[in-house]
Amino acid sequence: MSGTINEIQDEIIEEFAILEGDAEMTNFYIIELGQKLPPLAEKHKVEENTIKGCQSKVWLITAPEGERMTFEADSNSAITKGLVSLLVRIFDHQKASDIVDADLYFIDKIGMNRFIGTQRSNGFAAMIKQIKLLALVYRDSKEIVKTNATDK
Amino acid sequence: MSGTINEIQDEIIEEFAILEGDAEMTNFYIIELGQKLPPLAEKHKVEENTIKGCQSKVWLITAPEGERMTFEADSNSAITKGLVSLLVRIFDHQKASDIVDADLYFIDKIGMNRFIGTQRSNGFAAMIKQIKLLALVYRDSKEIVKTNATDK
Amino acid sequence: MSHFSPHSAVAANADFDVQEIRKQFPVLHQQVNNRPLIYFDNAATSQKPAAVIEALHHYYTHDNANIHRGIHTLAERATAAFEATRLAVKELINAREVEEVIFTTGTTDSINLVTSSYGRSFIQQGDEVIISAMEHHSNIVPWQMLCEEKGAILRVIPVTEEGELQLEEYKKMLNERTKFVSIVYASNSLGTINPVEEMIDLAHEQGAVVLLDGAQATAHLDIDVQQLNCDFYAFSAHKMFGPTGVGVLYGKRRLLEKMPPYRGGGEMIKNVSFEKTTYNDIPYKFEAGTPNIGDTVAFLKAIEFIQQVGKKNIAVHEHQLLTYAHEALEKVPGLKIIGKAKKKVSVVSFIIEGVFHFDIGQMLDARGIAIRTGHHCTQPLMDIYQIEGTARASFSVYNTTAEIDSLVEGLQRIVKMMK
Amino acid sequence: MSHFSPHSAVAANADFDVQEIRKQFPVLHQQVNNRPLIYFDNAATSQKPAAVIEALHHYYTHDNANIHRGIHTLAERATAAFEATRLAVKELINAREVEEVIFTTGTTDSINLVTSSYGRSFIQQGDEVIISAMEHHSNIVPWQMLCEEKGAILRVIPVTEEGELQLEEYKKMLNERTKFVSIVYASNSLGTINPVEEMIDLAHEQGAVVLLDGAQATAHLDIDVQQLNCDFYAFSAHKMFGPTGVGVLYGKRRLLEKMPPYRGGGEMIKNVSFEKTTYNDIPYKFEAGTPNIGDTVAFLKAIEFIQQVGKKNIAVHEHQLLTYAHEALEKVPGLKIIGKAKKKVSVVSFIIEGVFHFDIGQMLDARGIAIRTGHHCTQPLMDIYQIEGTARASFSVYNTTAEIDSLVEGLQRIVKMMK
Ligand SMILES: Cc1ncc(COP(=O)(O)O)c(C=O)c1O
Ligand SMILES: Cc1ncc(COP(=O)(O)O)c(C=O)c1O
Repeated sequence: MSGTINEIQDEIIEEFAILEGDAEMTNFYIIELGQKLPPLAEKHKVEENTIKGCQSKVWLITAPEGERMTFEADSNSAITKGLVSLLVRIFDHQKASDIVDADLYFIDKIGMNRFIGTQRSNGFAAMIKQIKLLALVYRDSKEIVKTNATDK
Repeated sequence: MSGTINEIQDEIIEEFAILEGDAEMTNFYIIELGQKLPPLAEKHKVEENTIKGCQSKVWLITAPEGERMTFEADSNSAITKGLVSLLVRIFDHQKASDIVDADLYFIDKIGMNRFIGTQRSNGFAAMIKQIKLLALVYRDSKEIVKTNATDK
Repeated sequence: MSHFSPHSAVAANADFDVQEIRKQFPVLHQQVNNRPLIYFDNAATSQKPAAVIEALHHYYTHDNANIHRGIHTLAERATAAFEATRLAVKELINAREVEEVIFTTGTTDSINLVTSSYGRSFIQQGDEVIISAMEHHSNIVPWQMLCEEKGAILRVIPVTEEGELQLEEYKKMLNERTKFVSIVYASNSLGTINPVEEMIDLAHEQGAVVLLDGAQATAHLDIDVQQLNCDFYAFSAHKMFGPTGVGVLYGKRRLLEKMPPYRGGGEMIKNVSFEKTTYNDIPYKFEAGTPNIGDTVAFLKAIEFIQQVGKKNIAVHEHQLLTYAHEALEKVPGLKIIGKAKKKVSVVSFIIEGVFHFDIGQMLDARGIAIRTGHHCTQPLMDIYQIEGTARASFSVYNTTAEIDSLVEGLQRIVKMMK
Repeated sequence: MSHFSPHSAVAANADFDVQEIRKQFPVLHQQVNNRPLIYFDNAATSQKPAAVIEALHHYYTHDNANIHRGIHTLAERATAAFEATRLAVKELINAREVEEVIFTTGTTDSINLVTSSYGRSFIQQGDEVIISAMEHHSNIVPWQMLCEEKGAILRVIPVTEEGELQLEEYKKMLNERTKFVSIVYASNSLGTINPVEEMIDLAHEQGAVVLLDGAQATAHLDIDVQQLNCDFYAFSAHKMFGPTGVGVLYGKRRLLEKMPPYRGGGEMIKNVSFEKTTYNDIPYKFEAGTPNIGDTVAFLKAIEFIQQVGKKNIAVHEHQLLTYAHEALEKVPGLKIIGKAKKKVSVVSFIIEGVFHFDIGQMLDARGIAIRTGHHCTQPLMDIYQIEGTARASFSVYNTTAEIDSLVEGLQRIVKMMK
């Protein structure tokens, strides 16, 4: 883990700024990011780990880590893999409650929609929604545990 | 009867030339011509005397006159009546065979279609077709009579 | 309320300048038969502001591409522009959700969508459908075709001599077999604005579904489909300053979702296989094939034009024209106005004793004045009045009282000529 | 014959100057992502020559009016212009009579007209309909809907690995229960030009009626519906340099006359009364409501454009592009062309090993190159090849071999990047 959600977002914004809005370089950079993401084991590439609403196939798995959560992901599209890698980078090892509350301003800042188009943007939004949903469920389950603990 | 079909056509062309292509004056002139046409007796205004394909109602009746034919007509539209009056003027008391062969060049010469529009032009064409059809039937029946006469 | 009192009229009209509006309509600035064109055929189709024409031009010179499935820049732009119009329509008619706005090719197509999809699925033998005697053929024939296919019964609300619906008869017609009521909001022949809110409530009490034919209403009245509470609302872009070839069907999500598709093809599917085809979500389920992208994109500018001028200004100006025309026309000897409902959009139908309607149209055209003559696709209504047709002048926001004076002058000449 | 030998190719090409053609297409002269736009998405929709765009502009600034029933000058002009396009279409496809040309909103609408009107009236339970495995969804789903409603059986001609129809299988399928054969003339995914003349004759021997989906054929091949002897022929203006929102259904008079109407409404009736409505003659019987007047008028200029350039010149130029592209693309490592029929229109579908098709599209767009990726509305075909989709470059008369070089260069970068 290399910082808070916003620290990582700021890092990403800086990195993308170097690309100076060049569409091709940005695409290639996103692909490179994806190539660095460790591939998911084949057994995880199943229907239940799929994120609905994407053009390509995206698989996402999560695991608990105390209050925090870990994420792994993969895709059959190099660009989508790069996109989901950004989310893994931001959310991996973060607190569930922080994930729920996160404001992902980096998307607008780097002008993501311009590079990836509406269909992919919708897919990207679906990924974020899925991660936040997982975090919400996890946070609430934790809170129930906490509440129960106090009760005793 | 005041001349051959073509003589009358030429007269009409001259008359319309005076109107100098003014749409309103031309319409009014056509209406005036119609007003001069004697109205048809009510008993003739029946389905079987109707010309199909006109916006308004047009009734046309014909009677034999030796080799020649007479025509009377009326309409519930003042303009249509004016139009059909032109045809009556041209064809009344003409020989059936001349009617069949007539080339109505006056229509293009006076630019009729421009004044009366496509729908009325189609109606006007329907009137001409009807008159020619009547003349054809009459001519052929005459010819049959003639042929029969020769036969005897 | 769609009706404006004279008082609010004056107030709203202060910032309205018809000459400024006219400048936006290039077509108006031409001579027809050596006189300035006077266009009074707005109920047939309205003219288009320069912004709409320019939008078409811009679309085809910059953004043209097929939409929705494209990844490239032009496809992105075209898709965004197309969907922006959907959003604008949603706002114009105050639909609850953008998915409730379906693009069709016109009012006729919208109504046929409903009779084909909703009608063929949910209307059975012995069911009753109510329309009125003042409907446009587009809101008669599809129902006749449906009722004939299904063995359902078509009932027709009669009209009064003034051209209003006989509401008492409507109430008597409604019963538990009434499955559908399809009514024109504003009549294209008479101008009558029908009391649709009340009629919708009455229909809903019987569990019937209601469609409003908004072809003549949408450019002139404030439309709020949620307040009206109609189940379907149909209209055409070309009658409200937009291009030909685009229409809208608004429908409540609940109904649209349970309806089968209309046409089959691209766009309207989720998955196609020879074993099993699944259909897309609304609105796409009803939008098979490449839509009319260019015109839909340009339609946005028509909606913006209406919003810029302001629905209220439009209504006030048109109401003034209507009142002025009614008074002026009645002075023409032998002229009789057909349709004198208390609430009207700016449409005046009339006949002149002894003058065939078509002749009126042709002689006015000779003076550069464009009106429409005939049955206006409402033959059954003409039958009721026992006439073959009328001459109809219909006014839009760019018309003036001076133009109405010219109309009256033209008519007076005709009457004089005909004597 | 629609196929050109290399010899005639050279001869016909002498007076053809692609740069002159390009000047007529304003949309091409723009930068996308800082590079000159290369538009290779012509099978989705073609770009429009300036003459078409100007015709739209002229129509809305001079002639706009509703057609057919109008008496005034604008209505006259609009009607004449609209009907002039019908005549031009008749000549383009060599229909016997102008009344056999019906305006629709596109190929999808044309096919739905046939399934709804002809299909629902003349296809019964147990009857068989033959389509092929390379059909566009627009020529699959309407037939699925019809067959489901009627209890008819849909049979599918399989394709070979090269992307050709298995004619032997087709022959085996044909029998006395075959009532309809509906086949794509040129495939939008594979480019394959099917041997439709032979197929039509075979179908007719069994008394079956044949529709050709000409969406991809009409801009590229010489079309003679009398020689083809097809019973119906469907196509879209927007794929042949015309505006969106206009399509054509050609049908033989004998069939059109016995078919019931499609949609109900204005224009398609002769007489409406609540007792008895009678329908208009063809083609109007099938053209309910205000048509897409503006775009239909402008479509004439698209047909004139094709005639001016010459069908032969178009075919030769596109064939050169196709041959060039096939050779050049095969040099890209890992690239596999899907669809290698002997006769093709200028469409090249391909996949690259290990690269998701959508990524190819997006990365080419970053270089200003517009291609389409996905299933191209032919999912069943993709299933056969066991792929999710392809990248597709489709060429038009204004494309150049230099543009194909740029495509290949872009693909080579992608492949390198992906390793
Ligand atoms: C072969 C084929 N058929 C039908 C269609 C549908 O045409 P439209 O979307 O214009 O209705 C297309 C368009 O993609 C096509 O390529
Ligand atoms: C009241 C009414 N309904 C329906 C229609 C049909 O509209 P469209 O021809 O645009 O489909 C019209 C147009 O004349 C109309 O005035």
